[in-house]
Amino acid sequence: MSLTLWNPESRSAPPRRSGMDDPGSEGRFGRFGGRFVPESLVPACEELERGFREAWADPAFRAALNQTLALYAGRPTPVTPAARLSAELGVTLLLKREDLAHTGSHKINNVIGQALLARRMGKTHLLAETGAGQHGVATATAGALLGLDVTVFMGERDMERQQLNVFRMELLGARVVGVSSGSRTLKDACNEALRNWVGAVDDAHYCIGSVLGPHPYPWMVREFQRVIGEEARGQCADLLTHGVPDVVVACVGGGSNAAGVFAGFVDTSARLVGVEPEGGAAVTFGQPGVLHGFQSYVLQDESGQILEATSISAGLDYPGVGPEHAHLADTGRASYVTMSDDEAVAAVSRLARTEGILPALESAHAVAWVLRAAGTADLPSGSTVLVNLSGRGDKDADQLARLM
Amino acid sequence: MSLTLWNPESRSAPPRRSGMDDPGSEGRFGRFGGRFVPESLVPACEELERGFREAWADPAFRAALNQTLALYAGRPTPVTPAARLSAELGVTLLLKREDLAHTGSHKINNVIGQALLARRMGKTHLLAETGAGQHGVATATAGALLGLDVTVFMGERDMERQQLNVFRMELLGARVVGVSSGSRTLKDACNEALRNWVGAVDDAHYCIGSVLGPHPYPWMVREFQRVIGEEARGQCADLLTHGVPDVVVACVGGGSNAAGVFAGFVDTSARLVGVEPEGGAAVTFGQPGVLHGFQSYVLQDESGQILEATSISAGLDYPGVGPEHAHLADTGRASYVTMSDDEAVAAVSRLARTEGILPALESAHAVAWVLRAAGTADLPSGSTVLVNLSGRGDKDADQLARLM
Amino acid sequence: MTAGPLEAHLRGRRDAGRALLVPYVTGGVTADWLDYARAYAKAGADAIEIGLPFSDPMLDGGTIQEASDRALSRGVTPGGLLEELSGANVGAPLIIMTYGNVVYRAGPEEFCKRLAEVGVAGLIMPDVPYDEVRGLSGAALAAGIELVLLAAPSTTASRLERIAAESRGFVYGVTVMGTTGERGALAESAGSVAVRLRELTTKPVLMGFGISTPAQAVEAAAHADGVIVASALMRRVIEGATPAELGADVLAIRQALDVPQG
Amino acid sequence: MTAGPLEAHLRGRRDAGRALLVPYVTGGVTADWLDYARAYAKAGADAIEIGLPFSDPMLDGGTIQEASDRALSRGVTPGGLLEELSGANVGAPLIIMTYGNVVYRAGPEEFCKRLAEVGVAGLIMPDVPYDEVRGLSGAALAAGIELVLLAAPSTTASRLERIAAESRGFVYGVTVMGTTGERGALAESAGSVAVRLRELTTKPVLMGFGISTPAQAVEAAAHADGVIVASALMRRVIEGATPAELGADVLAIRQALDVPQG
Ligand SMILES: Cc1ncc(COP(=O)(O)O)c(C=O)c1O
Ligand SMILES: Cc1ncc(COP(=O)(O)O)c(C=O)c1O
Repeated sequence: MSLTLWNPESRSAPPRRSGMDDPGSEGRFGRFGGRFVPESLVPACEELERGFREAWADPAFRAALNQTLALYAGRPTPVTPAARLSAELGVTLLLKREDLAHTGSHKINNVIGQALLARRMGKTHLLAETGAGQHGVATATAGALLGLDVTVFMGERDMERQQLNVFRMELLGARVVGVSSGSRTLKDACNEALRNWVGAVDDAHYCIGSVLGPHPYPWMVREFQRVIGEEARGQCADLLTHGVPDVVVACVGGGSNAAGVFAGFVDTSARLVGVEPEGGAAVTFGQPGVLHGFQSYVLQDESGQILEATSISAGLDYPGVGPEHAHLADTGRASYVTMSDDEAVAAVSRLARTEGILPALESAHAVAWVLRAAGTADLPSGSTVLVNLSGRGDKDADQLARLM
Repeated sequence: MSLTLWNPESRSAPPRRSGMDDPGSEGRFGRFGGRFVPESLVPACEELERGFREAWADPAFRAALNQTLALYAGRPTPVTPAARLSAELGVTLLLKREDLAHTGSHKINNVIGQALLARRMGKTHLLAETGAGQHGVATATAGALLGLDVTVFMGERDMERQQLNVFRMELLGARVVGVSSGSRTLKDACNEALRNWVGAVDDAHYCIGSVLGPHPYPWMVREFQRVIGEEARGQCADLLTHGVPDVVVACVGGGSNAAGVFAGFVDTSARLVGVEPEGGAAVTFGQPGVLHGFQSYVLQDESGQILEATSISAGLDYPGVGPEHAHLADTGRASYVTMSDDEAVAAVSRLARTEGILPALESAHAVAWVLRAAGTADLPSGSTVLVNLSGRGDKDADQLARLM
Repeated sequence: MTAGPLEAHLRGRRDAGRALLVPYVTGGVTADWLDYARAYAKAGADAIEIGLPFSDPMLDGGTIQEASDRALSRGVTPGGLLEELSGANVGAPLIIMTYGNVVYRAGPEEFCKRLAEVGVAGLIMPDVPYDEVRGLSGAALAAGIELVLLAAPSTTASRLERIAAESRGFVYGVTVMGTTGERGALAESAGSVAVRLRELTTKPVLMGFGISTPAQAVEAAAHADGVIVASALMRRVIEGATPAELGADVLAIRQALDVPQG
Repeated sequence: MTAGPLEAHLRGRRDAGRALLVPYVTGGVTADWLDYARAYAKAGADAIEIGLPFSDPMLDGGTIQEASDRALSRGVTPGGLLEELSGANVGAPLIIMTYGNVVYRAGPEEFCKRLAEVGVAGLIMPDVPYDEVRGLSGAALAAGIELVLLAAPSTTASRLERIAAESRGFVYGVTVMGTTGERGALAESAGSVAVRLRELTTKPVLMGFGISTPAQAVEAAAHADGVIVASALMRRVIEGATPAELGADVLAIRQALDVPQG
């Protein structure tokens, strides 16, 4: 059966400059994206798109966002040359340090953007889904900062596994609602958040945690994460003789940290590599489909039932992938590879010992690719490679201690 | 019995400019400080003092340190205006965000300085004591970064209570040695580290975690932490109409974060307030004494046996205090107050809910003082106050969850 | 566009003064699920909505989620359920309700063709709104499947106009800003959605979501052409009620609707 | 400065050709701890070092740490132990070993006066090196207490000179870069510390740290005027050996030292 979900030629789309631009009013990235939500939510998505377009064009909003990122969230995060590991691998390895951002990962960039936007749009409440709890904690944080109520939906199985993050969200004043349907994990939390949003659109903004969901989310979240790539672009220019690294690599769960860093380099000669977890590799092993409001590659069975992702890293445990990544894979502008759980764990340990940096298990997938590729045709000796270190590993220490 | 341990008039000391300067070759802060170590260690302390004086005067060393702090540790850390809490309290509250520094607290500033110095002095090994594990993790981090072996001494009781930090240190490649003597906590770990240093001075640098220990440590560690105060001074100048806050407040365990931030404001009109934990308040409840190589206020019984400190926050659980703080208390340039465990816990929760920042329990003591003092004569409405938020509270979530 | 057979059938009955009743059953919820559909038909259903279960039913409340989970854990597949429909002779026009991914996975052309083969008349996809459905309408048209669109209380006037114009079979008016699921009282929004739609189209307008009792059905049908009843029935199925008992439930609603109103 | 009584006593014996032996006991380690001291004296100790236990004995290895912990958990205090010494008539000059804080807490003047009152001759503070001891020497001098300084293998020539000049009673040569505690073999550094000190002073030079066996005592005394033996004895005390047994241990060392050396 061949799929012809979308014919880009037949639609009016804004001109593309680089492949990571405005996806137009229909939120299309090639044959992916769109707005697959119940009719009840369409007006909310349209309102959000309008709100975002206005805010994004408003220097005052940009200034407030930039100021909050700088004074509150700790931006810019540095780019760290990984001297000892570089020497061991024979390549120049740079690390974009999102692990140093407030709450410990790049997630904060997005939630601050969305929370400021929600406030501007007169919303008083934030809804969010969370898997391991990272995005939930980030949303609870942004809610506390701006005085917005926060409700976080979390699968009951995840709540059991991540009790500490539940406590953390509650400490930040958020209400955590357990989701008992389906596999009782992240994808079910997304469903539940969407269901809840339907009944609360007037006051509530649904704060999605990655480049997922109906238009304008994949685009908006990428724009809020673009700061990673823009900072890194300038920092690489300072650090590297050639200004631009040969390769830019990032882990891909939903794909927001990868989208953010790729956006800074998509118009350069840098190769872009997205690293999926073997157990949740939607680009690599998925088929085109529709989930949570968008068309993209999705892990699913023969009859279209969504499969559970099973990665060691909770933050990559998602059966879909942001539609723009599906498109970047289609066009070949970015390539997507998979790493195993064992490779990720080994990468945590290697980076900890050589550089004193404990990466999140998610981010360790990107490091793992460098460890595997260095010295091969994929990353020849002498290459320069920028890894987006999306988060810190403190959250994973418990799990790693049980594993190692 | 009156104590006349020291008569400052009788000694040659360098001229004091501000009260936080070079303590001279004998390491004296008024009647406190000194170098109370076994004769075997005196040459090592002298070598270290020489090494530090040379390095500190060497622009190349300063440049390497500054570069590492910037590119690796995430400096400068921002000063965040705490808008919502300020409004609630009627004062202008600024937070110096050491919680955003690599490894989650100000401890990294000091260990990077000492590790660079140790390498410069030809040492191949770092020794460190740790209580809850924060300084141990920081030292393990700096060791991994620079390729130095690290041995961390940790009381066996603390190892049981902080298994995750033990794992973290080991992941970073450090050897953690359990200490079974005495109360099997931090002070015993210090003893053991000093004992071990005696046998390893040629190759090993003892990396002390606060403004404690024999000269030159209290001075050197303060200098490595001075960056906090210097950054904050400039940042306050940008943020505040009067340039300088009315009060600068920090928690005091050994006193390094407080010393670091005070150093930036000691020559200004700012009042300096150090906040001790009720159960470990050496300045407030201690008597002059000698512990771990220096003279200062120490919690002790009638016959000079050292008492165990018992604070809810492991990082403040130390029966002594840096000698310079004892001196600042003597001269009145800084004042020292105590906060209870309950006040600290309440402050964690208040800051989390109003600003989306989960402070370390240690740092929460400083926040707690602001909560108590705001609107009183200690901190009248309309005042500006800078809190040094020395670290993040993720490490405490487990403990808080059990308490709350 | 001329009316398809489903729309013609419903128009005919509506124009004859009958309040339309479309009860729902989740395909595969039990081994004898088709008997529920047959019982509905016997009790006077004007059409029957059959849900093809999807793992991630974004617009469904707890009852239909549970029914879907039961069906999926029985190992049913969309293909297998459609196979069961083939020649089942339920006794009323059938409308398939399923989420977009089930359709896309099979391929819209193939899926619609297969629906037609097994005798299905209409298709509802709750997560494929007006804007996105356009990519599918060609396939549905080619296969003779009437694609039913939903209109919600939040739908703007201009959208409502287009939805009313492009929906086929009937227009599905969502009573409430929320998911499927029983509610104590009919949402206030129900009436206005119906009224707004009726002003725009002569197509049958059926209201659904949260219609649980005969009284609520009557209330919802007041400004519309009929009702869709789902969760209230599926709760009974989950509780173990037999096809005969469900038939009685539907009959009760049928009879309430048939009482001449005011 | 003229020699004090302790120094004079030790000089006298040394000059008579005797290798000096100073055994150690932790005050209060057992209820009958003074009997160990008496047994030492009877076995031929030239002086006896008595440890006043401190909670944080930075320069002590495991054995003396444990002895201190035992004494402290028996509830002893420095004041109480000194009280016990008063009039105890041990039979040899007594030297108190304790950490700086015990002295500072009491006040150096008061502490030294009290030592003198209870018949103590000397004082050793392992964590108060030459540079810091100056603040205390006035108090000691005034009370007639001889303040013994330590010299380590790492001590530089110029410091060694000053230490040799200012130490009173004797000079305590530390054999090894390490803590107190038994060791399998005498450190190589032991000899050179002794030789360097002997070149600088005619004061008695006693070596201590890690001297565990009669043979090690003989070896250590070869270049010095005598030895201090501590951990090896305290291990026996902790194991439960009686004062008589400890007396025998000290006697064995005494006898080995008394054998005329090559
Ligand atoms: C540290 C970290 N990295 C990566 C991810 C994956 O998300 P994304 O692919 O959207 O960057 C997560 C999600 O929780 C995360 O916490
Ligand atoms: C976050 C934090 N703050 C404060 C302290 C106390 O140390 P100091 O008083 O030296 O700043 C610690 C010690 O571990 C700490 O981890």
